[in-house]
Amino acid sequence: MSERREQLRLLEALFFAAPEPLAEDELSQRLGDGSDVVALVRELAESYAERGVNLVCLAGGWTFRTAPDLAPLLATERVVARKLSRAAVETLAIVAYHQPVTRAEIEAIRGVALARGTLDRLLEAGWVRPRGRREGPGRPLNWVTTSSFLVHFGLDSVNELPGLDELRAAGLLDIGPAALGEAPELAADAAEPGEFEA
Amino acid sequence: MSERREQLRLLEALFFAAPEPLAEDELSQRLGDGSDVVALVRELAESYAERGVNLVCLAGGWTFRTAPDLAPLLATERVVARKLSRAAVETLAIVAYHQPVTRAEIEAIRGVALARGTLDRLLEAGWVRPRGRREGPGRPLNWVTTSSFLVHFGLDSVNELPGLDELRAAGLLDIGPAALGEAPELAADAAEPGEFEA
Amino acid sequence: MSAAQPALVLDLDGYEGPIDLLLALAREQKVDLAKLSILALADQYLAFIAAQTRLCLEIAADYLVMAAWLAYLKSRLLLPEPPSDDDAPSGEQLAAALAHRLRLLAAMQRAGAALLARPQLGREVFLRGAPEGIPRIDRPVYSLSLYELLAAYGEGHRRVHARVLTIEAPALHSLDEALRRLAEFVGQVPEWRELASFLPAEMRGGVFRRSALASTFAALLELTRAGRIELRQDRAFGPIYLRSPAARRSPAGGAGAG
Repeated sequence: MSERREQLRLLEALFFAAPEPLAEDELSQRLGDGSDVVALVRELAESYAERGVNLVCLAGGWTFRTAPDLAPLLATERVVARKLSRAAVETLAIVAYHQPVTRAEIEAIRGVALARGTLDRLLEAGWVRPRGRREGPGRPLNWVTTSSFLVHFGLDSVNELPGLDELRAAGLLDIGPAALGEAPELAADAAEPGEFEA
Repeated sequence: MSERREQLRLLEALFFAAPEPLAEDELSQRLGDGSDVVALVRELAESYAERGVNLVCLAGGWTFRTAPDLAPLLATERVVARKLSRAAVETLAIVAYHQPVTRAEIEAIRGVALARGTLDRLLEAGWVRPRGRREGPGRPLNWVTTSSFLVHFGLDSVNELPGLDELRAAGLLDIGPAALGEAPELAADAAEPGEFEA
Repeated sequence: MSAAQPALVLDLDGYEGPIDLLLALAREQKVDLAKLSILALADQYLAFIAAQTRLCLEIAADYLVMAAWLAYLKSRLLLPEPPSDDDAPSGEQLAAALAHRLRLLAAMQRAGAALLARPQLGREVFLRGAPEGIPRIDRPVYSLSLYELLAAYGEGHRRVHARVLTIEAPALHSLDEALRRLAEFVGQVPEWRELASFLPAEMRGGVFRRSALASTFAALLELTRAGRIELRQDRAFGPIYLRSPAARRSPAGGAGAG
């Protein structure tokens, strides 16, 4: 069946070169009257079924498409440097100091709701992860920092994070004039997540 | 050899999906270290050798292309290209075989000034481009062929230009003193494009 | 000869310059270009040019220059070499150079034809008509220093604390509140009554009580200034009394103020 083989070759080239899917009646015109287009297309589709490209029927016509299972391998990864938002950095700090901590607790400590995606960003960066659930209503997820968090910040454990007194000594907890003299209460609050709430 | 089969499938999909030929080092990156890309590509090329599309090496990269013998059958797909003038064809050949070459050298070989638009057409087709300048009086632009020239004419590199070896053996890749020094009036003419233009 | 090539007479335009014309004439000699007789070719060219009765001089200028040069070459080839001028090329050298040029152009014309004879993209062969493209996935890498992390924590403390203060403020008895309260009593206090009896009933801690006293006192001053109430204090730090003005005590009656 050399003629059949030639027809399959032509079909193959047509599907490959066409900018859009080819309908069966178009194919009949190209192959000439009396060609069994349906059978030819089926044979070609079968011979490609296991390959890296498949012949598929799309929008009323046949076209080659890369095999769906290869999609993750086809994509090229590109490393992009991104900056975390202030909210994300603060959330990360709260998880670091107060872990295990629930989303509601983070929101209570920050005094504002967490925007959608803030925790996702940290999760994507590989710095936080959920670990277990809190007993209680709704059984919310507990969030903790990861070992790559420790690696990134050069810490052996979260216990190496400077304490509140040390932060204050370093000027990182300096409180503006509006706060008057109530700093000591804050220190106490910080030790117990949730008590920051207004 | 299921892994090998998966690598062949991935290669197949990559070649189908990529808008341009893929070089072997790109493929190595995609397949991971230690993959025998050369052998894999050769195997894939062989398995497609008899089919309606072939895997060929163009402009330093591998890509699928319809089989040349199907040209008459694919004819209605043809995008009718504007016919190149004789001057343009000759100029293209001179750039291809003598690159890098200056406008004055092209004119010396052809014995006539380049009409306005001849190089422009080739530039517009994306087949030639300027690359650097010749050291010397007037520092004229050097012209070379592009990778889309190679892709268009089905060449892997300029070393595959037809008849290159015979031309070299016959000394016809040298523009030679004749064009430059010993027929003074012609050389001088060639250096001043524009004077001849009809 | 001219009878054999009538087409050439009218058709200089068909040539891409003098070398191209020379090449065409050389091909008529039907010999290998390497064995070409430059002398014969020069004769042919000169005869061809001489036969052009309708030359457009502008187009033909470079053809005529070539004719002049070929006439010169011919004379160099036919006459003995002049003894002087050691550096000048001999007639043979000039002829060889011309032959090289002819072969070079001929080679380039062949090469051009060979290129165009190859299967061309979009004519004989086709690349993928609709390449899907290779998707790019961005893998983000975040950089953050320990300092930035700790500073953010401190910043959070600061902000949350400021929030506590703004929320506590409404727990005090505001001037607006005091004004609202007192406005209810205006016109209903015919006799002097002590200020303390107008303070909010639900007494809370010291700070609230002091703020209520202060705001109520400020509200009283405001209402007095507006003539809606009268104030009396018998001695420094003594109790403060208030009553409605006379006019308001008897809405139907005449004028009068305290």
